[in-house]
Amino acid sequence: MIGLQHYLTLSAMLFVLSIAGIIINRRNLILLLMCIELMLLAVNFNFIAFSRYLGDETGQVFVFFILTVAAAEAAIGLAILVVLFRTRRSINVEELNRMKG
Amino acid sequence: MYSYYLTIVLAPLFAAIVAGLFGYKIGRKGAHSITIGAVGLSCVLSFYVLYRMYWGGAEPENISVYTWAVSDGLRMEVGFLVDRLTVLMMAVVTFVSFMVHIYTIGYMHDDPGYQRFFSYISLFTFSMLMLVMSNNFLQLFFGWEAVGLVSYLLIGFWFKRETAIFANLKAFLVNRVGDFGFILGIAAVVMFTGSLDYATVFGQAEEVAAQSVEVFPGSPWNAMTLICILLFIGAMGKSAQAPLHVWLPDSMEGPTPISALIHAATMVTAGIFMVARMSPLYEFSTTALAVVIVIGAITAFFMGLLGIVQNDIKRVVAYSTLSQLGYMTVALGASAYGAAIFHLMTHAFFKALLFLAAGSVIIAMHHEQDIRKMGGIRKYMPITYWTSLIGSLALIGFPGTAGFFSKDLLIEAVRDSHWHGEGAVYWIAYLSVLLGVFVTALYSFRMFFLVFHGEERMDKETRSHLHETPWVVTVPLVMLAIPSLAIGWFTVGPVLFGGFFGDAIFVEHSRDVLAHIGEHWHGPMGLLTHTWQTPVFWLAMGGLATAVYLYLLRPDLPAKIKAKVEGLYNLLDRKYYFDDLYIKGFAAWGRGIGTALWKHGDQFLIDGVLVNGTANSVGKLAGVMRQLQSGYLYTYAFAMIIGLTMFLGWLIWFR
Amino acid sequence: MMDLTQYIVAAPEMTLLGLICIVLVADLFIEQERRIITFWMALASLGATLCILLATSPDGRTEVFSGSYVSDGLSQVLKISVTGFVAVAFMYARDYLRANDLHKGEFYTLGLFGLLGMMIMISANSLLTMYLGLETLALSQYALVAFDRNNENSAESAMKYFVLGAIASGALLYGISWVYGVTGSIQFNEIAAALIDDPAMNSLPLWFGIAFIVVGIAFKFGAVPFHMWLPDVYHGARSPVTLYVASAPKIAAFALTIRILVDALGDLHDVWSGMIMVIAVLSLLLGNIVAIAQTNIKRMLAYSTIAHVGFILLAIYTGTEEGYAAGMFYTLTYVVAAAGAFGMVILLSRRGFEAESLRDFKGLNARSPWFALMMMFLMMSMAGIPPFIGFFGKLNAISAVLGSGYTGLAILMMLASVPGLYYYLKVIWYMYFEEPEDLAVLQANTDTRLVMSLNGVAVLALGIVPGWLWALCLAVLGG
Amino acid sequence: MVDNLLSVLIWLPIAGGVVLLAMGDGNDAASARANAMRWTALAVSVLTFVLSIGLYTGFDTTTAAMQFVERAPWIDAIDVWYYLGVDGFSAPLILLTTFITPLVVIAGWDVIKTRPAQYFAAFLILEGLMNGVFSALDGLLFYVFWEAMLVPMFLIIGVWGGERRVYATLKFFLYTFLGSVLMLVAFIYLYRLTGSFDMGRWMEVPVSLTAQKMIFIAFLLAFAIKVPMWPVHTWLPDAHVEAPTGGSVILAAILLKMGGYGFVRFSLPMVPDGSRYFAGMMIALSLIAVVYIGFVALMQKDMKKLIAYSSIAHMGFVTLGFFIVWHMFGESGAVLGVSGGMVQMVSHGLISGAMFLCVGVLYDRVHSRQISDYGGVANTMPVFAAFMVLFAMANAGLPGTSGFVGEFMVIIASFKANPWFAFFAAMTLVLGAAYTLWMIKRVVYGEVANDHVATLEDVNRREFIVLGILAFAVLLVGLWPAPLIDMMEVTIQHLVEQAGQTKY
Repeated sequence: MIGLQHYLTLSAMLFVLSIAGIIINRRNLILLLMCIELMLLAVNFNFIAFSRYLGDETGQVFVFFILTVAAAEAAIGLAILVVLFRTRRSINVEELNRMKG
Repeated sequence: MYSYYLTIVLAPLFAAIVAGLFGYKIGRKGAHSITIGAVGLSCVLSFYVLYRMYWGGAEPENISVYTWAVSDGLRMEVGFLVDRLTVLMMAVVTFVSFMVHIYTIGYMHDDPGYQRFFSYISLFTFSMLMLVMSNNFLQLFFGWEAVGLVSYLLIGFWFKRETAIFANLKAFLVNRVGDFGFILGIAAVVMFTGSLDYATVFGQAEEVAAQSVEVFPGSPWNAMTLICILLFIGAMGKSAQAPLHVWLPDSMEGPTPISALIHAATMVTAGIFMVARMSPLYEFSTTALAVVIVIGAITAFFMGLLGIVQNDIKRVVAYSTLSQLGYMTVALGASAYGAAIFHLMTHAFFKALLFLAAGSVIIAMHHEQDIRKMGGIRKYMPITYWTSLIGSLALIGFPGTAGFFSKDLLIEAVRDSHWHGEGAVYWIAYLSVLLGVFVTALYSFRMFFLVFHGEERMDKETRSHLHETPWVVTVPLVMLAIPSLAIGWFTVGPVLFGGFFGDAIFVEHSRDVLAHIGEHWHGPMGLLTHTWQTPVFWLAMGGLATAVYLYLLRPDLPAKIKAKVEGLYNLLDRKYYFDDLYIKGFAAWGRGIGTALWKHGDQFLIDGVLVNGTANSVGKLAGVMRQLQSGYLYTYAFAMIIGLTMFLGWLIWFR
Repeated sequence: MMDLTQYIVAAPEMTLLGLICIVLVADLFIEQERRIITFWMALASLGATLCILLATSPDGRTEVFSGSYVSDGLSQVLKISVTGFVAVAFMYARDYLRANDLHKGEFYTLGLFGLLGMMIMISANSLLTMYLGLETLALSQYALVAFDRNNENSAESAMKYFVLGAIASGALLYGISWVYGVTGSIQFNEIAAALIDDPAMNSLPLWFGIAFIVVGIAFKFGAVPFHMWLPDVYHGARSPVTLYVASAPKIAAFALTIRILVDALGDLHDVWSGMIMVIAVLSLLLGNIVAIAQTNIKRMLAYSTIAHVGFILLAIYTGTEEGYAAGMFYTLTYVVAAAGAFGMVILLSRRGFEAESLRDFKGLNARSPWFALMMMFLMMSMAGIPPFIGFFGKLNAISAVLGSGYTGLAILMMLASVPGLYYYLKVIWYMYFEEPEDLAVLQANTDTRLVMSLNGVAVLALGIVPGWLWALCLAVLGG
Repeated sequence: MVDNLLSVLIWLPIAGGVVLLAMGDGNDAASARANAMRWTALAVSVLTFVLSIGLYTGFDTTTAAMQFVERAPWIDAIDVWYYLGVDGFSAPLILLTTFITPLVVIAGWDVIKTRPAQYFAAFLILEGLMNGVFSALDGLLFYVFWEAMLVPMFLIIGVWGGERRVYATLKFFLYTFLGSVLMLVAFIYLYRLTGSFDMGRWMEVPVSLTAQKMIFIAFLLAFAIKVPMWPVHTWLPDAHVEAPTGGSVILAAILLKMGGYGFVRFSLPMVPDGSRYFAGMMIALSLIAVVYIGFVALMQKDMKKLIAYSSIAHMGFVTLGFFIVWHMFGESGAVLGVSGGMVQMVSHGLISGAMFLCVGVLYDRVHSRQISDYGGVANTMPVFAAFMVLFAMANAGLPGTSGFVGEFMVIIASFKANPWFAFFAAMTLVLGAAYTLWMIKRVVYGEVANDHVATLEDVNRREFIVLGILAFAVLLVGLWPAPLIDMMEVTIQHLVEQAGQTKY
């Protein structure tokens, strides 16, 4: 029987995975954006699991909002990526250190 | 009488201010007129007060002028105590000062700082009068330091001379060492009596003497001993007692009138005066008196020895002054305060005379002071010669002169001061003053003969200009020669044995040596006729004879003796190495400590390591910590995750 | 049940939204050389919002939209402040943008959208509303930071901001999901009530969620170690954007903290306070120390912001009403000074020249004594020297901390402000003690100068009469 | 009589300063506009002084209660009042402030070439703030003035100072700020305890011994740095050396006094038990200041540094006088010590101010503060030399000058406390004379040392007036300190009672 804790564990793994992706990935910015999406999905997973568990639909409503916001976020992220590429001719994470200290 | 006292004190001050601030407006004549007028006025009034007090039978007066401050129940006042001790000092101070003022017209004739000089010496007169007329410790200290200030200014009067400004700094600092003790003594007085007023303090002397204080843990000191010794340290500074004597010979860098007035007749005797004034305290501490007498004895003898090897005419007189001050101090220690003050008075006259005579010679010699370059001046300067002779005879205590009476009786008092026991203290004191008589005669006449007799060793140029000095110089000489010669005759009886001082000086009955001597007193003539029986006379004559032999009959001998006892000579020539100890020792150590504390303590440790060190390490830390901000996204994200992990860890383990 | 009166409570936000749309559309039809009209329209929108805000002043607390939205004294005061600060930011920005060929309508519309997000955050009474407000603000800010499309630094900092912001909001959401899962509610007062009803909920899963939420809050404030974005964003963004980012959103972050940590999780003070304390102390130390090493004034001010956040968080850490009030007071007064300081950076810049190095302040006193004086006021206020307002912020914060018995923290707060003082003094040093390197005349217009002057004088004037503001903060947080 | 006299004394100069700033900066020191500013500054400062005389004439010396009290609510929410008043401690210091400021204005008359308006404005504002420090009776108000005062001083040193001015002024500001931050914590602690910033309440409220110790340490840091006491004194020589003459004068004459004032206004009455606990340490530090600093001063090559170090040594007497109270509690002597400390503060204000002005006179001519660059100044500047010797003597504590009064009283009182205290304290007689007069020897006396000295001109009328007024004041206080001491006596008795009580 698959219970709440399995969902939560899966979502936690997804979450950790996404974070690991952000930290470990040193090449492509696009990957970062994907990791962020993954993180939000982990959250959604959690919400739905809890919603189902609590028998309360608020969580699912929340998920809809998150999805919407995630879309907007992705749009902005990509837009920034484009701007970055326009000025830098690169979307390499390792080259993104003009400002430091 | 109040207005008289005020006038006596304030007239010189007023003159000093006028001459000092408006010297250029009133000119030389104006400056000397006003100061001489003021000091003359003081002098006349002082003698009037003396007359009233002594012949008129006026009672001592204790007057408060104004309240300086009151705090914590401690009244700090400015006021006058005019009793028989005071009036004597006032008369001596104003008289000598008056003479010196007149003399200065001649001595400083060509000096550009003429007005300044008059201002200073008038200021000095004011300060000295404040000192002697004070009725409390505060004002005493004021006068004490004020005379020190004027002395400082006057020693450095020719401030372009490196030696002069060295000497005045030295004089001030050495005096300050004395004052260090003095102010602690005053503090001790206040601690035990709660008052600064003489009358109140003296009134409680007995109770204070019964108390003790633990200066070092476990060793209680008698309170009175502590007070007296501390106060005496002040006197040692001001009256140039060994080992604080080093400033006085150097102070001869000042103009000669100053040497006469300040460094012979008046200021240096302040210590003597002070101890006499504090006799109601000293009488309660035999320990302190023992200290006084030993210090005095050492000074009297050993400083006299130094006079023998000096070649600077003024320095010889200066060492003689040191020695004579030692005599006075010994008298104080023997509880013969009257004898000390009496010697102070006669010494003031003849020592001022000797200095002024020396100054007269110096003027004539165009400011040459080395006695090896003089000789045979007698025929050029008869008045100076004769007055010098009188002064020298008085100094060695030649029978009949003022010095004879004072010194002879002083030594007699020491001899009789058996209460010090027959131990070391007594013999040190007695032998020192006895042998000192020989030494005094020797150095006095060594100088006298080298200057006035023998071959003329000066260069031609100087010789051609040698002549007697003008009347402004010679008149004071004569005026001072008269008391030097004669004052002993008619004052010795009343002052020493006639109860002259009344209540001003207190001597515990069993120690009252003067009273003891007074029982056999048959007038000055009696003393004179018995003088052949005393060792003092023969020692003085011996000294005189030695001087005659060495410097008149066999002038080649001194150099040979010198060669024989070179070690001793060097010891004397280097003044027992006191200057080396102070200058290369204490002063250099002081500077070394200062440098060390400054460079290592302040600059390196406090400022370098602690203050700037902290600041710099914060700066360095900032430089290191900013490296955390690497600029890489993954570092940033990683930091966030570390933070998150930290939270979670905290929750799991610490909640 | 459909009560129309509840819309009145949200009237300012709705008005603002409507006006934004109008500005957005109108801007399309305005030619570039008359872009100033957009500015005035944006300002007018702010004015209108402010009027409605004032007109709908609430008496006490009103919850609407099924309890998702709240209006109370706190929201009223904070909304007025954020509106005001956005207006100030616009006024400072205008001339700069025109001079640098950046004068586009988007700046204002994005700014207004950000304001809308902030207002929603301030009035949020549920985690969902809060999240939406937060994202509205965050997305606007990402775009604003990347606003100068030709600037490498802007793009880079926007990217950093975006990625880190997304992680933070992901963490926040994750935390929210846990809180929701444990308490079964996303409304603040319901969460609080649920926690009281069932103390068993107060357990590790909930704490787990709270930890993630605190990450989100800390990020918004820029507290160590969630501060990394802050120096780079302040540095990389164009100065008006920095000004915008540095001012009003701090107030929104404060609202976020109060709403979630106090309104919802107030009873769990001993759970979250430890975390807040740690990040606050770290912020205090790191901010003050690293700022010393900065040569770029925007970066320096960024680190100084981090240090100030430490103060705000420590005030909140106390968990007392006085502490919250002190935090609010501190936030508001700090934002005044920060706005002024960045305003000064803008004022000194001109076409093709960004006055962002500390060196550019050299000899300002010789160039313009008045503005040097104003800048000195601002710096002194930030350093917490009386009688400037920043001092009273510090005073109240320390007083609150001490009042809760944390003497050691109070001492630490004060000691940390000593190195802090150094870099503020460095600005004054450059302005007053050095000769100018750049002799160009200041180009700002009269009204910008006026705003600057008002801003500078305000930190002094507020410092002379700080009582009313403090009373206000106490009143709105006193419940 | 002016109503609200204290407020006027605070705000009149500040208003004057603001007016000067508003008049703008001609930047040309020779212009008529700059001249108008100078006269304005002088007029304001002199007017302030004239008004402050009312503080003396209207002062009731028979009560320890606060006088000229003004009280108005300021920040209701935290019970902060605009609460002013003076007693025997503050009134003399306010008078000192108002007395020194016009002199500083005159001293900077045509010496300051850059931005004269800002210079004079800074001094006027500083004056107002300093008066505020001395008259504030509300803890927070006090703190506001105390800190605000740093800003103009920071600028004075930084803008018009010497070569290493930035280092010096930053050190000054950071150091003093470091000191006062903990004081603020202590203030707030007391506020939390009493619910009020009223200093009177703070003096009455019982505080536990541990808290008293902590508060004392906090106060100590603030006041010791300000005084400054060894070993937190190193900012002072730097600040003095780099400050312009006027800045040095104000710094030495008044700013340092705030530390001493803080001890008698805060430490002793508010935390008597804490103060008593640390009294031994304080006495030790004071004596170290006298002896250690005396030696350090001896070796200084820079005149201003020398005087700065001598200031530290002299301020050692102040703290010594304050902290021997408990050795004599219940007997006479305690009041004498505190009284001596207070007199020493006023006197040091006059003397060190005068000494710095003297150095300033030389510096304006030769542009060097090194002792070795001088020698034989008396030859070319006789009048100046007379002044300098007078002030040097006062610095060395010669009786008849103000420098003696406080030292004398403190030595006498400390002897009663413990003869060894007096022993070390009295070493200043030797050391003080040594470093001061050695400097005089090298600077004033001797042959003309070089061409600079040979071409020196004697003091002009402006300098003569300033030095003359100070000389008069130094002698007046030295010859008749009774009015000054009477002003403080009752207040000090009250303080000694307060310091002797146990309040935990």
